[in-house]
Amino acid sequence: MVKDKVPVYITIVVGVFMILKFFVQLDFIKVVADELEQWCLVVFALAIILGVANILRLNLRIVLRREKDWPYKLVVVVSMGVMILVGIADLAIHGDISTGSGFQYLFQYILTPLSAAMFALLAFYIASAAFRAFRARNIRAILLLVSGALVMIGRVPIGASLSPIFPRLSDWIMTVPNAAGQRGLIIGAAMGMIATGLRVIFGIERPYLRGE
Amino acid sequence: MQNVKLEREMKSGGLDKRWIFLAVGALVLAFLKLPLHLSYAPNQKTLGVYKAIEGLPSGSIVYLSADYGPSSKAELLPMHRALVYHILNRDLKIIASSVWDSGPPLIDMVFKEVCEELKKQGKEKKYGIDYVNLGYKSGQDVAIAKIGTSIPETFPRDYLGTSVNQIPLMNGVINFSQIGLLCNLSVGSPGARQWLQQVQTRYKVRMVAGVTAVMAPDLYSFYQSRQIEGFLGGLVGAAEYEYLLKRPGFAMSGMNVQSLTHFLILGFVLLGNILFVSEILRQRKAKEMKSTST
Amino acid sequence: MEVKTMEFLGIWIAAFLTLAIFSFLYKDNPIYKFAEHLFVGISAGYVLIQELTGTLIPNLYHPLREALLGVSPAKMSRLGALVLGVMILLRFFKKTTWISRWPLALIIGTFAALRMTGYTQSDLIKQINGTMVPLRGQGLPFTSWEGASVINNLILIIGVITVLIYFFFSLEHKAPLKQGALIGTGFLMITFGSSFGYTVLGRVSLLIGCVQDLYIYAERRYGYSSLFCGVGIIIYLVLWEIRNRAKNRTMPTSL
Amino acid sequence: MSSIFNVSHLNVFLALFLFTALFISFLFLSRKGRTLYLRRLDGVAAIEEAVGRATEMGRPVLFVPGIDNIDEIQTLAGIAVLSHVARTVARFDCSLIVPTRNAIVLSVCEETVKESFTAAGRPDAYKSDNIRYLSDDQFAFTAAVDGIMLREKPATNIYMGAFYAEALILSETGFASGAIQVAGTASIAQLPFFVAACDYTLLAEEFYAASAYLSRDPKVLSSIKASDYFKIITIAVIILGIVLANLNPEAVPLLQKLF
Repeated sequence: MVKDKVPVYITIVVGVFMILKFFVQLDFIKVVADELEQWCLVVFALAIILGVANILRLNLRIVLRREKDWPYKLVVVVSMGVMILVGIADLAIHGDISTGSGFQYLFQYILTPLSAAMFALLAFYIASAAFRAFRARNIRAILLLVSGALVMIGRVPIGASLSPIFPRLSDWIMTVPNAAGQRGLIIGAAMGMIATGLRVIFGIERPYLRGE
Repeated sequence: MQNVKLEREMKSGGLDKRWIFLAVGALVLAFLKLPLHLSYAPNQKTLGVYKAIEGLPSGSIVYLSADYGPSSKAELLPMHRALVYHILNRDLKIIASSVWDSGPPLIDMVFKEVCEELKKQGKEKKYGIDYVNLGYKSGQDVAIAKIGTSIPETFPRDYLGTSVNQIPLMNGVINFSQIGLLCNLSVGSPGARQWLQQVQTRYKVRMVAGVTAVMAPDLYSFYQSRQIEGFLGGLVGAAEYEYLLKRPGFAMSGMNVQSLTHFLILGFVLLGNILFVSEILRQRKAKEMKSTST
Repeated sequence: MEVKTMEFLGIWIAAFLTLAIFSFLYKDNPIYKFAEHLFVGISAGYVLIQELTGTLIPNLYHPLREALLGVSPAKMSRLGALVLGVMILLRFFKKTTWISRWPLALIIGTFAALRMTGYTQSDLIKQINGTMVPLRGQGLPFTSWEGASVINNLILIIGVITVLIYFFFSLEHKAPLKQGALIGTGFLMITFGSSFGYTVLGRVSLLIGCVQDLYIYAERRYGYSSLFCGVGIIIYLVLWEIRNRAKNRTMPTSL
Repeated sequence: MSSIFNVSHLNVFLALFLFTALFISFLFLSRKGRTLYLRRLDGVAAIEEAVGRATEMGRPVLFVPGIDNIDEIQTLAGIAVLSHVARTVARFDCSLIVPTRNAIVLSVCEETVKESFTAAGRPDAYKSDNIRYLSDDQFAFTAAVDGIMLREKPATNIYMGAFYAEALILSETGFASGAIQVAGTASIAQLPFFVAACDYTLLAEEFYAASAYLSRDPKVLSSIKASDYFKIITIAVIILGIVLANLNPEAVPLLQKLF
C-alpha cells in the first residue's frame, strides 16, 4: 500500500492539481502550486546529487577491489573530489563560484576543452559515415541525400558565392517542405506526449515503480 | 591479439577509417586561416533576431537564457557574444540565467569579455544595473515554467549569492510582463522548445533564439507559426549575425573552412555512392555471367 | 604575475586535454582513457557544486533560515521540500529505495501535467493554427522563395496533412490513404535530409571551434603549447605501439 | 465565471478534454472485449525476416535498446520490441546479444529476454553472458558495440530506443560489416542516419506504435487509437479552418483568436 499505491495517488493528485492551475485562476491554487513547484526544484537538484553519489560509489568500489582499469577509476574519484573541494573552498572564502575563482578556473581549462573536444570527434565520424554508409539505396534515401546536399551547399557562404540560387533553394527547402514535415512530426509528438501524460496521470504508466 | 585481428578487419572492410579522419583534420588545420572573401546573405530568420533587438525601446529588459554547455560552445559562444554585444550596445538591459548547470560560467565569461570591449569604445556597463547573472536552476521544464510565473521567486539570489531585492536591475521585475524580449540560446532539451511551451505561448512573450545547427530545422515550423520572431541556426547563423553587426568574430573566421569541409564531406558521399553503384553493377554482371554459363 | 602563470598553465592543460581526446581517432589508448575519466570526474563534481549553489542554497537553505529567524515565517512550508529531498536521497540504499517513490511521484506528476498543457498549447494548437493559411487574398503572391505565397502555403498544408496520414495506424493504407502516405513519406525524407545537412554543418563547426582554440594555444605567448603537446602525444603513442607489438610477439600464438 | 476560469486557455481545455474522452472510450471498448485494430507495419515484419537471415547464416542477432535510462519512454518502447525479438530468436534457435549502457536497463533486459525464452519454450537456450553492460560513457559504449560488430559479426543489427550522436557511428560500422540493419527511434535528429544506413527504419510514431502493437497491452493500444482519431479531428479542423479562411479572409483574425 505505502510502497506502491501512495506514489500513484501522489502522481494523480499532483498531476490534476497542476493541470487545474493552468485553467483556474484562484489564489489558493496558485499559492499551493507555486510551492509544489519549488519542492520539485529542490527534489530535482537532490536527485542529480544522488546520481553523482552513485558514480562515486561505483568507481570507489572498483578502486577498492582493484578491478580492471582501477587506476582510471581512481582518476574519476580524485578529480571529482578535487572539483568539489575547490568549489566548497571558493564558497567559503569568496562566497561565490564566479569569475576569478578556482572553480571557474577548473571549468575553463579542464571541463571546457574536454567536452568541446569530445563532441568535436563527431565531425570525424560524420565524414567517415558519409563515405561508408550514406547510400542512395532507394528513392527515400535519394530524396534525403539530395535535400541534405542542397542544404549543405546553400547554407554556407560559399554557396552564395557560387550562385545566389543555392541559398535561396536551401532556404526554400527549410522554410517550406521541411517546416511542413517538421510540423507533422511536432503535432504527432504532441499527441504522443498527451497520451503518455494521460497514462501517467491515470496511473497506468508507473515508471517510478521500476528500478527496485 | 584480438586488437590486431580487429584492425585487419577494419582495413579489409574498404578504406581504413583513419585515412578519412586524417583528411578531415588536415583540411581544417590547413585551411582555417585561408583568406577567402565570401559573400553573406543573411536570411529572414537571422534578420528577425536583429530586427527584434533593434526595435526594442531603449532601457527595455531582455531575458537571456543560456541553456548550453562547453560541449557546444563552438556554435553558441560566438552568437552569445554577438547577441550580448548588440543588446548592451543598444543600451538595453539583460537578465541572464540558465537551466543547464554548465551555463552560468559561460554567461559570466561573455559578460566580462563584452563589457571590456564596450569599455574600450567608451561605454561602461555595470553589473546589477545593466546586466545580471542569475545563475543556474535545476528542474528543467519545471524551472522554466516557474520562471514564467515569477522570476524573483525562482531566483531569490543571483550567481554571486546576492539577494535579488538588492539588485537595482531586478527592481520591479516580477514576471515576463516587465520583459521586452525573451532570448534563448540552446542545444537541446531543456531549451527553445520548452521555453516555447512553458513561457512564450502561455504568456505571449516575444521570443528569439540562437540554437545549434542540429536543433535549427525544428524551429522553422515555430517561425512559420509566428511563435518565434527569428533565430540563428548554428555557426552560420552566428556568422551572419556578426556580419550584420559589422563585428567579425570567431564565427565569420570559421566560415571559409566550414564551406570547404562541406564539399569534402559531399565528395565522400558521392565517392561512396559511385563505389556502391559500381559494386552493384559488377555483382549483377557476375550473376548474368553465372546464369549464362549454367 | 601570478595570474599570468596560472593562465599559461591553464592553456597548456587545455591544449593537452584537447589533443588527448583527439588521440582516440587513432585508437583507444591510455592517454585518451585518462582524459575521458578525468572528464567524468570533473563534470560530476561540477554538477554537484552547481546544484548546491544554484538551487539548494537559494531555494532551500535561505528560505528555511528566514523562516526560522522569523523574517518570513510563511516560508516554513519549504520544510516539505526538505522532507521529500531526504526521501529521495534514501534511494542510495537498496533497502530504502521504495521511500524515494514518493518524491519521484511528485516530479513525474508535475512533469506530466506541465508537458501536457505545454505541448497542447504550443505544439498542437498553435501549430494547427499556423497551418490555417490563406490560399488567396490581396497581397499574397502566387510564388515566392521565402515567406507566404499561394504555392508555398499549399505545399505546407499538403505536407502537414499527408505526414499525419502517414502516421495513421487504424486503417490499412489503401487508396487514397496510400497515395497520401506516400507523399507524406516524401515530405518526411526532405525533412530528414535538411536535418542531415544541418547536422553535418553543426558537427563540422564543433571541430572548427576546437581547432581555432588549438591555433590560439599554439601562439608564442603560450609557449606553442598545442604544438609541443601534439608532438609529445604522438611520441607517446609510437612508444606505446612498439611496446604493445613486443608484448604480442612474446605471447603464445594459441591465444 | 471568466475571472475563475482562464478563458484564454479554453482551447487547450477542449483539446485535452476531447483527447481524454477518446482515450477513455477506447479503454472502455477494450475492456468489453473489442480488439483494437492496428495496420501491419512493414518494419515489424522486417525484424522477423532479419532474424531469420541471421539463423540461416548461423550468426548472432545484435539488439541495442538505445542508450538512455529506463525512465525514457523510448527505452521502454525498445524493450517491448526486444521481448518480441527474443521470442523469435528463441524459436529460430539463434543467439541474441544485447549491449546496454546502464545498470538498470541491463537488469530489465535480462528479465525480458529470460521471460521471452521461457515463453518460447527454450529456457535452456538463454545465455546471461549475452546481455551485457558495456560502459556508462557514451563513446566508450559506442566503441565497445563497434567491437562486438567487428568481432562477433552479427548478421542482423536491431536498434530500437533513444539514440543520440552515436547513432551514425553504430549504423556506419554495422553497414560496413555487411549486417542487415533495422532501426526504430523517435529521436528525430538521428533518423536521417538510420534511414541512410539501415535497411529498414521505424520513423518516430511508427516506433511507438510498433512496440504497442507487439506488447498488445490494451491500455497502450487505447492511447494509440485515441491519438489516431485525434489526428482525424486535427486534419478536419485544419481543412475547415482553411476553407473558412478562404471563403472569408476576414475570418482569419477571428480564427487566430480562437486558437
